[in-house]
Amino acid sequence: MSKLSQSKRFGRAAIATSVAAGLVVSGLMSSSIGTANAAGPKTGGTLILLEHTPKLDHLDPSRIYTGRDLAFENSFFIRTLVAYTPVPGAAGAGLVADLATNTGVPSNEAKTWKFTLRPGTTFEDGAKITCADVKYGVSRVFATDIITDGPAYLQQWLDLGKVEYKGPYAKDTAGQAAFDKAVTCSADNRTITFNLNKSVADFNYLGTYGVISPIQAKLDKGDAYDLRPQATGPYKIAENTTNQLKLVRNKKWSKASDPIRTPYPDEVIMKFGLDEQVIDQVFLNDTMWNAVNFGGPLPANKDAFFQDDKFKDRRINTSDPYSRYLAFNVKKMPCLEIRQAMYLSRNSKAILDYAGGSFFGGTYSTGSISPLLGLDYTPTKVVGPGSADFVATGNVVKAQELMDKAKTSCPADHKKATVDGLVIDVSQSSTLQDTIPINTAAWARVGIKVTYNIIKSGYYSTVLNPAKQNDLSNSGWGADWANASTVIPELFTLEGGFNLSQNGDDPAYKEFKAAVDVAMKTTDRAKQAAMWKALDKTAMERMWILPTNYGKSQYIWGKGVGGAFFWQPQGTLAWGKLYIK
Amino acid sequence: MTPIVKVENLTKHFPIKKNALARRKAGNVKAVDGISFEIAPGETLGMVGESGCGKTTAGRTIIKLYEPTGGKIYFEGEDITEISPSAMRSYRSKMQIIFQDPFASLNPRHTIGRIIAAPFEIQNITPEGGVKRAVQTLMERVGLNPEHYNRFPHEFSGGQRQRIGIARSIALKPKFIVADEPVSALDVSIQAQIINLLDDLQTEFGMSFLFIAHDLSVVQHISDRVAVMYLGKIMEIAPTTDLYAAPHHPYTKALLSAVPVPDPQTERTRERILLHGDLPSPMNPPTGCVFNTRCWKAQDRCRIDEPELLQIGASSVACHFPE
Amino acid sequence: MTRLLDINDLHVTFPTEDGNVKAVDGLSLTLDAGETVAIVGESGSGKTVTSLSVLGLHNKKRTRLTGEILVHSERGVVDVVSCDDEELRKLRGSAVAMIFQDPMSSLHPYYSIGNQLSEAYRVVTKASKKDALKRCVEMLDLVGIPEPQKRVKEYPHQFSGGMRQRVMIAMAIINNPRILIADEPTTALDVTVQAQILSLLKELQREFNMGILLITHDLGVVAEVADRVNVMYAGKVVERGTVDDIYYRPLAPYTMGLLSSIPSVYGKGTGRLSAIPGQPPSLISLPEGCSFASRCSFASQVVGASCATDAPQLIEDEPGHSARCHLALADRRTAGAKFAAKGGTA
Amino acid sequence: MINYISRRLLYAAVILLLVSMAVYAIFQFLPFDPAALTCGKNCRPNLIAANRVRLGFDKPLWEQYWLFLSGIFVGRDYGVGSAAFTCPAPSLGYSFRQNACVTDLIQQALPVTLSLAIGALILWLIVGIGLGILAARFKDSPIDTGSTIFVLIGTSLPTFVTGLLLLIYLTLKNNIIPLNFDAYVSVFDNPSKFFMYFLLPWITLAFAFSAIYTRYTRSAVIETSGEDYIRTAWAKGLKSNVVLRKHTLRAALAPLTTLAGLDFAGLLGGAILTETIFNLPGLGRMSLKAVNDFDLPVVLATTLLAATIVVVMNLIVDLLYAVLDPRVRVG
Amino acid sequence: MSIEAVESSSAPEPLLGADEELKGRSPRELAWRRFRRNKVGVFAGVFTLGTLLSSLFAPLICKILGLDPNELHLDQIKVSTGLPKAYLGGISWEHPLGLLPGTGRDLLSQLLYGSRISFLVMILATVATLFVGLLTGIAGGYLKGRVDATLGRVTDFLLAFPAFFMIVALAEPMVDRIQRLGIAQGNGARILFLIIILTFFGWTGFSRLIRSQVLSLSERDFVTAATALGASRSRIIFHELIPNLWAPVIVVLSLSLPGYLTAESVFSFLGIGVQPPGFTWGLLISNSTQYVTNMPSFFLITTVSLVLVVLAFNLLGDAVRDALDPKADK
Repeated sequence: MSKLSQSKRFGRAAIATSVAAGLVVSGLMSSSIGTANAAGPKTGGTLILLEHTPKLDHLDPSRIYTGRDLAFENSFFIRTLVAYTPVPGAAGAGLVADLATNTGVPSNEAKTWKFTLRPGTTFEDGAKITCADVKYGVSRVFATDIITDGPAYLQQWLDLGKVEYKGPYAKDTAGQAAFDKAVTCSADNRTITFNLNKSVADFNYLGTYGVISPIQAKLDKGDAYDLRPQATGPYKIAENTTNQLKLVRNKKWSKASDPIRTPYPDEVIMKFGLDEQVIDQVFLNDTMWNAVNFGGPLPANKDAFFQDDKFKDRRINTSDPYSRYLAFNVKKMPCLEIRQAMYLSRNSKAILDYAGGSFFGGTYSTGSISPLLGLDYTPTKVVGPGSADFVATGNVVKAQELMDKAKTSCPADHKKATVDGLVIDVSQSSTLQDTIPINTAAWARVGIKVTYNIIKSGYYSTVLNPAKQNDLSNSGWGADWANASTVIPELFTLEGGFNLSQNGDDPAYKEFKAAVDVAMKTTDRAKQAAMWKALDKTAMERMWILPTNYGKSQYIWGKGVGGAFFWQPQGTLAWGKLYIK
Repeated sequence: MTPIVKVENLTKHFPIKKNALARRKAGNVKAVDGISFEIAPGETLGMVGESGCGKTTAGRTIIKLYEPTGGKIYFEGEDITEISPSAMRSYRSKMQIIFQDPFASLNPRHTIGRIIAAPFEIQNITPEGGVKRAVQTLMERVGLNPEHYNRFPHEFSGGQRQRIGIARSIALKPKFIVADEPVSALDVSIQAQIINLLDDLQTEFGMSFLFIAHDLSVVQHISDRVAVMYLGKIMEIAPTTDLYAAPHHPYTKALLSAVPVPDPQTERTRERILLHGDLPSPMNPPTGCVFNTRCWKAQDRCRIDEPELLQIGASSVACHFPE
Repeated sequence: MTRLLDINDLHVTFPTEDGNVKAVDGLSLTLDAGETVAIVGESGSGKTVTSLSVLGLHNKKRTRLTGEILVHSERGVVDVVSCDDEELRKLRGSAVAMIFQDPMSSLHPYYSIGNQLSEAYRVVTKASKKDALKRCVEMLDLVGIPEPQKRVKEYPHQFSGGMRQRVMIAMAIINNPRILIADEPTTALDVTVQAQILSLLKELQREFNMGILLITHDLGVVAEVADRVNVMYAGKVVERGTVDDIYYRPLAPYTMGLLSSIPSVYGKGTGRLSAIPGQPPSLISLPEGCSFASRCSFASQVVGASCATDAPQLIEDEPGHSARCHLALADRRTAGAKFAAKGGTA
Repeated sequence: MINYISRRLLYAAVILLLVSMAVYAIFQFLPFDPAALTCGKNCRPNLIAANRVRLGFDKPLWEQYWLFLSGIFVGRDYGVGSAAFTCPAPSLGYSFRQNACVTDLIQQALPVTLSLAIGALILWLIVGIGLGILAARFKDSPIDTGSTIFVLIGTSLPTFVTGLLLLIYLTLKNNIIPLNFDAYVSVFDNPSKFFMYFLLPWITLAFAFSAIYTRYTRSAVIETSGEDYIRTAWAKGLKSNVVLRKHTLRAALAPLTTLAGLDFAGLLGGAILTETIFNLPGLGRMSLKAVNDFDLPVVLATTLLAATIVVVMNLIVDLLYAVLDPRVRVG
Repeated sequence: MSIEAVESSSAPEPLLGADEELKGRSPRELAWRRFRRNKVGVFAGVFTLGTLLSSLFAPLICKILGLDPNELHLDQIKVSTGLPKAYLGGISWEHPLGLLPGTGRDLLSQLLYGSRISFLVMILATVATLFVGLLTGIAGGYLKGRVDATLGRVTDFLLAFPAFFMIVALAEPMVDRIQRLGIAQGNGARILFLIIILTFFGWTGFSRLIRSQVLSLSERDFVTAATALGASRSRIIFHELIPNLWAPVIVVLSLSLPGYLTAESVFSFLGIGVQPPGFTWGLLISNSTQYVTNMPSFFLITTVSLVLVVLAFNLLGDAVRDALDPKADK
């Protein structure tokens, strides 16, 4: 299977802070991994993570979907059935058994998956983890009115027949019966079986998500469980207040039962809501030795960190698994020429430069699939370097031609783009003050007018609501695991959980959807990869999204922190491996 | 002859509100509590009393700057008690007021010309020869330099400002003027000038005055008759000479005896009547005769019965035991 | 007689944006024990500034003082103009006390009467609080406040104007000062109350043999209580003499004018008052000659000097009776008789 | 006096009731659907409808208001089935964004804001009044000029600039005040930690206020010094510091009670800027975050709390003033 | 409660006696003369005027200097950090105050143009505050009775609201409302919101001030004199009262102008108010706070600009107040 496998989600923080909307590839996938393991890991001390957003999205394992949060929580206090190996480099993408004793056993053409629980695993209150707990955890995901925001694969894949299951909170006997059939526990309560409605060859990768994790029914408080979930890992939550999350050792956790985690620090504290400038100054002035920057440094400070030898062993600058783009709302902007003109007239270089150029910012996009997805990736030659009309600072001539064409072919849309102005949804970020003028100026060259709708909070829940989404929305996506099946269908089919393009009415959609269905059923991975590549190309030709860049991430940590490396499948540092020198 | 002004049992009470929310009336200040008198054309009625006795309120109520609480006001025989403020407007040219404080009574933002011209403007009257000429004539008449037409009040001294106020009041040749302590804020030497001016104007225009003052000597000088007020009521009203020569009411007597006289020998020899205590609160006046708490002649009757204003010779006195 | 106060050639000026205001221009006076000396004048004549400077209460930053103010205290003679703040402070309250025009605003609204009175007592005597309070009650009783035990705990706003002035007097005399400066003590009061206060002052003076420096504009009050009188006009004393001198034999035209301006309850309310024409001069640009010249009806009769250019000196025309005028003494005597208060007619 | 207090209490209660109604109405009429915000990114109309019922937004406005109001006294139940739970009285609602009873959230935040406000109040009163007195006492001297400059800068520099500069230069760059990212500790648990935690925020917040108070004190002292009763005090032969302390200051500073009380009340509602800059988990930051999250129940509750504090402080200030100024006492 | 209107008060001593020599000067001229003597005030006035003019004529000035606030100078920006390549934030002859980081736009022209919206908010909010405050203050103070009581209660009610917080809370939804009603769009709607909400919470204080002033004015004898002459209510309001309300109006101006200017920057800092690509001082300052250490020139220039203007307003206000009220010792 794939060598480079990816993970995750629209990292809200990653996108909001360091990049605004970025660009295409240069091909170089350098992961300058800073590892300064001179003395070797030590136990004890307090690890402090500094973060500028006010809170993690969720703590409830069923609701976690942001890559960063997932990595953090999985590293410390939420164990899942399977997990990624926390080691540097490509090896980190390998699945290992965590709460389970294996990485899942498929049968029935991968329509049935079995996991057996590892003995000796407990919750923080000492209760043994049983299959019933895992099953209960899975059932919660169906209470979509309360348990929001998690991945929706289980709802799509579990074989519930025609019944709509409403989760454990509602009195829903029919649904519960159907669910009990789809997910079963062995007599000894150690083995859990998932019955799927179709073949999913990589279902076990979903096991890295908290949606398949044990939760004690008697301790479940619905949405309030989010405040203080029961720990299954080496740490438990001691304090969760508005400005810090404090983890302390979970005495009930035993090293013997956990093949992955190495809990070095005695305490882990995450500080929320800090000013980014302040965070950077903490590291520049070595004010806190035991701290790590949970996000990245401000663009203006990047040189200070990366040009100075003082930080030689305390920094990482690496490609991250996200593909950034602006999603067109095709319903609102059905005119392909204008969509293409918008792509071509952008000043990609300026935006990438703003994000720090190829060194800090990343590379121009060549499609919707990130190069880190290895097997499924190839430049589409439709957009980005390698395509005919690509000019880094914007192909104004070609764009103007398209605009002129649009004037006759779709006059209403042309008027909308040039007279009324298109509205772009973006989430609030300090970089907007600069990226907006750059983009506005670039599009103005071909007479396209844009205004920005800045959304302060709940960005994705707003733009994912078709009624609220505007003409374009800024976004980013990384594969949930190393298969473009978590990219192309998610982004471009109507069933997909992250379709911002509203492309159902596009003339090419029907054919596209049919091809996706075929690809999903294709079990030959190489064949499937070829199909994803082709579909990626179609999506670019139809310009359902306006691709910007494949990004990079930077991390900085204090003098006293050791063991930092980039955890490729999670797209962040391997938090659980950090120790205090 | 019809009196210019006649008031019958005039009352003015001010409600006291203690609290904005409840708007409850906590009580009444009985500033003027049933006074009656009349003023003949060309006559000056002096009105004296200590502060808080209600003389200013009386003056203002008579020309309806305050709405009376009770009683009747007749102006030239017509009942103006119930007349609305707008209907009152036509009467305004016939009755005027002169104020005590020459600094507060002139709008500091207006020129003298504008101040004195206001009566013409407001009453929509165009005097012969135009407003400006009329104003300058008036200024000359009250002893101001007509060239100062464009100056502002702050450029004048107290006495001059009082002249400006007087010019404004007489602009429409009113028949009746309430002069509310017109000289008490002025220095002695200036005070005499203003008294003389008022004297002259009365002679010239023949208007009636209600001359309010606390200074008994000034009142004596200018009035034909004098009313003495105490706690909202008239204690005694009499022709000036009678009142000063032979006061009937103990309060009048005490008041007169308290006035210091600029004559050392008199001061050394005369007997003083010293009143004890202070003026009672007008919110809660004593029952019976309001003066009984300070009166040396007070008997039980005085604390129960309120004395009527009764004629004794040319005087009217409200006392059970007049002298 | 015991000399209590000597003021010699006192000049008070304060600089303003428009020029120097000469508020007091060469004032000299004396005060002996048991007597009342009045300074009488109209507004702006400099009388209040004089009273304040005796206690050093004038605004020191804004005011320039020259001359001598010699206070004869038990500890010796102190010149208020030149002594230091500490010496001045020790004079206040104990040797020289003062009562002010407006009893409404002269008491601290936030402290009880007892508190304020005993403070005045204790600052000089260092008595205990209890003793001081006892003394306060005595003093309140002395100045004629009924129920002093109860009222000593009350606050100024609970007192009427007359009562407050009594409190002020009690506060002033609580340390038996030798000099009492009364600055318009009755101006803000009603006549009946004014009479009470004046008689109280006279009574207390007799009892404690104080020297009272009375500042007033009211010639009636002066006639009632003063022994000697200084008439001030535009910062200068224009006439000085005993009270009878001033009222019955005035020698300065201004004094005559003043006397004749006043209507009197005992005089005949006949015809016009003889007013002084015009306005007092500006203290910033005083005329070169006699300040009163422009208003003086005798200026034209002066021989041998020009009222407009030569400033007259204060000359003792009769023993103890001085005036500032160029007009021949005989002429002034004749005029004075005409303008004199209608003496003895009452 | 009791009569006066009870009438004032009644008035305060009426105002609060009106304010709560107004706030409730304002936020209900806003153009967004609170239920739509509760279901994350997988929102579908049936989910929204379900959440509307779950959170009680389906009921008529007056009923919602009544539930809210009664919740304050008897607590309130939320949710259905096994996910049901109760926010005990006094319940100010339930935050579906933070999954917690609003009362609990406020309980966490209030001590922080209280500590911030009280500390800053003390600091700015000391600095403001002290400097104001000095400036008045030594009028037109270099001290006065210096205080004038302080006043001008203090009143023109926005708080967020002051705060950021202090944080970066005093703490991060020069380590004059040690960096403190620790969580809030109560003054009773660890005074020195508490002190260090709040030192910078106090300074920041007090900076602007002390400038205002310096200005006020200076002019009040100068004005009062010209009062007749101060002249009386001098005439008694009191020492100058007694005149200043006992007579001038008492009268000059009494009205300051009102000013300080209301400023303090305003801060208790949340020193939004200071709390944001220093990342203090107080009411201000909580409410700002709630606003950004459209976390309506929290917004509602904090607004009401802030209003309550203003009204109550008004009451306290009036009563306090009556104690300070005997003239007001009669009421 | 005064029973008898001013019966005792003795006249202030006219220290200077007769002023026959003084020429006919209006109170305004006198105030102007006093104002001119205050050097700091005059300087602040000139500075304020200069700032307002340069804001008004920003397009002209920028044209003369050859500056364009929207022109990007990406070539002058260092790719890795986004800071201007040149020393001191790119201060040069072409760009006297340097360039903005990130985009390389000219800071001077940004400041000039940005001041227009900031000043617009400030001035319009102040004017609106004045208008509402005057209206309600005069109504309450002159008409008294029920009108006054009602206004008083409304004021009490409004004062109980935590204004700052309400503004923050209402920003998004209200702007949304304004846009949906089609009154204004985008930044226009935001500006409108700021003006409305600042006025809404700002008028009460002014209204109280005016009310108390009108209350005391209407007790003054010159108003009574006008009544006694038969003047109508409107004449009394417009001829007698309003001309005497200058002092409180100036007080409000001197407080609310700088207050609203700072408010605009604070709300920008909190992400309320005008949004990019529009620019205001508030946005510039909140942007510059990210560059305190990297590009102090940017931070200093924007912050100092704000502080200077606020300072100038304050000083000017003080000076005008002193000039209008010579008795008030500063």
